[in-house]
Amino acid sequence: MVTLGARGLRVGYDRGTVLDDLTVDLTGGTRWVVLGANGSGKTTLLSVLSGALRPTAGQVLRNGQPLSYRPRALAEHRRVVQMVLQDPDDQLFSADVAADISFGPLNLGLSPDDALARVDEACALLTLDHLRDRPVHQLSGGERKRVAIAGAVAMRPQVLLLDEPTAGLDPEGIDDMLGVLDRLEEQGTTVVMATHDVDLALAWSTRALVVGGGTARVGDTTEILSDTSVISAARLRRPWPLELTARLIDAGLLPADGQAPRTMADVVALLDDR
Amino acid sequence: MVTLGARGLRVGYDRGTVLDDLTVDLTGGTRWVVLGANGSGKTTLLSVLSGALRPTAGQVLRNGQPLSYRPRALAEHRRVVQMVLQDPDDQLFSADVAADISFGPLNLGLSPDDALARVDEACALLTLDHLRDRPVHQLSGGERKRVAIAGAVAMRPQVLLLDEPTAGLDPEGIDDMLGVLDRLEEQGTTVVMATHDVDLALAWSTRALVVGGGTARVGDTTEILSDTSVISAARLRRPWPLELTARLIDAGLLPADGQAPRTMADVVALLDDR
Amino acid sequence: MHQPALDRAAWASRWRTRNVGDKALLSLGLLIVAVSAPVWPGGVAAGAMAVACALVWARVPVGIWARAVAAPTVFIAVGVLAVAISLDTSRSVDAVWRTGPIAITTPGLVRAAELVGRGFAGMTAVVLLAATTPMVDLLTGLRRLRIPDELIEVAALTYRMLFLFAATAGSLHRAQAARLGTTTLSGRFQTAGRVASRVFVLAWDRARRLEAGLAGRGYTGALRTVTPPRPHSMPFLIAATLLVTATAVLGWFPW
Amino acid sequence: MHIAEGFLPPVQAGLWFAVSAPFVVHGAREVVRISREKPEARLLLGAVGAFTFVLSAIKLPSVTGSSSHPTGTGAGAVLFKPPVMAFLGLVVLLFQSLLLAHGGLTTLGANVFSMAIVGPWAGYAVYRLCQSVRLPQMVGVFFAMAVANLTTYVVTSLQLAIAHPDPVGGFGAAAAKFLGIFALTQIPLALAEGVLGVLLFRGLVAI
Repeated sequence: MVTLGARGLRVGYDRGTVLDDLTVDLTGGTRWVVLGANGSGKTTLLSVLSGALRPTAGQVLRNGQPLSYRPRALAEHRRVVQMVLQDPDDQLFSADVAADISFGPLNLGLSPDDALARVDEACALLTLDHLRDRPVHQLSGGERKRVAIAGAVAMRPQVLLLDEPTAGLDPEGIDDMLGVLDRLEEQGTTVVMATHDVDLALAWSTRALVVGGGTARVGDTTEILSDTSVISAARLRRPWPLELTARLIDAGLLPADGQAPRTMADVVALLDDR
Repeated sequence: MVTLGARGLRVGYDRGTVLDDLTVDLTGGTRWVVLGANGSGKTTLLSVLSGALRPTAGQVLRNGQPLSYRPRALAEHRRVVQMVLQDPDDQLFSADVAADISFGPLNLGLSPDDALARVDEACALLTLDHLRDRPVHQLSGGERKRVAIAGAVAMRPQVLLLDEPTAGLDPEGIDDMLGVLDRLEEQGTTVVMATHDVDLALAWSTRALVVGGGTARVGDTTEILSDTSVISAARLRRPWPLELTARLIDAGLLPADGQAPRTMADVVALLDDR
Repeated sequence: MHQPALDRAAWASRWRTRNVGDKALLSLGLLIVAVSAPVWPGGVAAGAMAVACALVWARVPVGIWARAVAAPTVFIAVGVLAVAISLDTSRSVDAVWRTGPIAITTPGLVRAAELVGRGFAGMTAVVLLAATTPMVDLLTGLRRLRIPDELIEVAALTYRMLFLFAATAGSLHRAQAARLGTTTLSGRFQTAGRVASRVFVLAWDRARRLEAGLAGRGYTGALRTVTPPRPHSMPFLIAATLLVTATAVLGWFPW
Repeated sequence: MHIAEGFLPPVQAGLWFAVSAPFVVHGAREVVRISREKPEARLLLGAVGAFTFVLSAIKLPSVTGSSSHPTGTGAGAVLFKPPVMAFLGLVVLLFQSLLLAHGGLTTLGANVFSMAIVGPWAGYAVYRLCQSVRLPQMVGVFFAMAVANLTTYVVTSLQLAIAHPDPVGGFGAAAAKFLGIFALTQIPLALAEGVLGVLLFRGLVAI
């Protein structure tokens, strides 16, 4: 398994510093969220981890080794780590779906047949089969997001960095997206998702990285999101299951030593147990 | 007060009909949400109501009168009804914040001095004063959204149609946006917000219009969002306070005849009362 | 694209509220001295004055100023190199240094040195204006010169949209690089070409959507806006005139 | 590469303004005419101007690894005709000099002449020539882009040679020198821009 990390990372100069002396280690889980307010540097961090953006200072670590920016080392990194941008229009540039997805596999040096097999595989995983011959500009926003992810998945990365994959999706679209991420995880891919949906983060991820004010905190998602000092420093809010139980504990309606709930079912169970 | 409505509205693009024989009446409140899944026609409906998009069939009604598409009638309509698009870059044409906001007031025929007064007023309302000397390309997405809304607010519309004003905003940004909407409402503006955030819709609005499958349902927000048949037909989900209380009632933990909660405080109060 | 250093400096400038004409008088006055007076002492004086005005008077942050002049300085150096060398196949002149037909002569070096001074002075004079005046203000200023509104509007829209398209082009390029689209020469060509065509299509689309967005705001054909008045400052005008005149006198005076 | 600020004697700088003026005025009139006929054309022209600026900022792939940029005016000339490009080229050059300090204000006339007038016209002429002898469209696009690029640099070299005649060999030697330095290294880049143009237009046809 591949682990990513960063040591003394700094991006930007003078008044425009986004990340400042950031040291993190993404170990201990395969469902990661990167949380933070707008402008906290979530996207920047993912770009740096993916190798797309070179930090002003500091290093990206892969399996503990600093990433080199020589073309060959970078290409090697990109075989392992893929990033999907928030806006698929920043990423898709071919006329039709299948052509776009095949771009990466062909660049890996695969034969056209093998590349097509990768396209089939990615389309199946992302449930895009019915869309593969459609021009990209005819697709809806959610469909384009899936195509952009398919283009990254077709490279069979071990780590997939997703920037706000659920932004702009409706409830059904979010469920579909989480289903896709479940399937990816079953295949052994580590998924790192930047988001500011704290409810989703609590329900989906096991590990969280919170960025804000130039620094970062890493830990178990439930623990991190229960910590009001982290939450308020990062200008986030507590997910509703945690906020609700905290308020119920304050009101004496729940004992203070219960298990922190992650989903609605957990909340119902907590109240039922009482 | 101005009321908007539609009679037998039908909008078709080449790829299919988005709205089909839609008849609605936006009466009975000043905090409206338009809810629906992606592709259900929320944006199309707002565009039609704003006069920007001419329906294939049917009529837009303002105070019960059908809207005419003659230039003068349309200009009159736009003095009263303004729409803010989801992507602010579709609406901002000047890199200078104040200059861009002054565009609408000048088109109303105001003198430069009066237009500048409107710019000041809109900047104060949207808390944009500190951004006036920054170029639009230096602003964040949330800040651009506020500038786009200021451009509409400077025309002093009686109805403001907002397409996904909270999309892409972090929790603090959403709170700021809701604060802006509160101030607008205090000034007597009817705010209509398209969203697919059902939790937000429940907490903020009093009236809801749900579109999906070509038709629409209008009513009190809590009632509409409690109705599982409407919710599932529109491919939405129930807001968590309603879902949670429903599950607690099923589990026998709450009586079935309680008041439907809209916010977290309501939920805590319900559980406390029991 | 990163916001260019000059654009960043201009919007944050202490001189932002100054009248564009006032600032243009100072910068363009120094520019004229820089390119037309004898390079010593005129050009050097104009350059020194432009640097001092930018850093001391307008207080452009030194770091941003240095970033802004770094790239053009390289261009000046390359251009000067070309002037410094002479082609001399007949080997007839006294050369300081030669290899094959390429020779470096004393007159050539003198001209090159002159050009360094003139080029740097002229560039810093332009930078003085560019680092204190955002493009939108300059374009608004051009309206005064009776340039048709249509032309100003097209230029202003170009300015607004180039940042959008540059950001998209940068993202597209990085995304393709991430999918190993730039590891070979042919890959780099394919990627550059497709990024260009994609940006073109998105540009077209953006123009269409902006048209729809503006229609709702009452657009009927003119992109009229108002900007706060920026009155002339008599003290500034006097100081600028004195500085430019002093530089010119210094520059042309037969020392 | 544009002629930097201060690289032209004042008289020559003024003369290049005079030479460029009629073309730019003609193009500007055309832009005003189009804008008055169709108000929405302003938005489109602004988008095209921004696209041209961005295109000129894209790095041309090169074998040596040195970084160079396309002029981008050949594509514009084929799509929008040279007069419009004369005006949009002026806007792009003005922005380059004031946003990037690339080029200059007193040298604007000379740079407009090479990049916004001669380049687009030469590219457009070659494109029409290819059309008239019924060569495939992409062949025409290739030559239009390559010729627009190359002529721009040839003119720039000649302008510099006039301004800085060689102390030994005069104008002729200076022209040979500047052409040698710029135009010869520019030939591979002109070919590269031609290829880029073909890929650009192929992408447009596909989409």
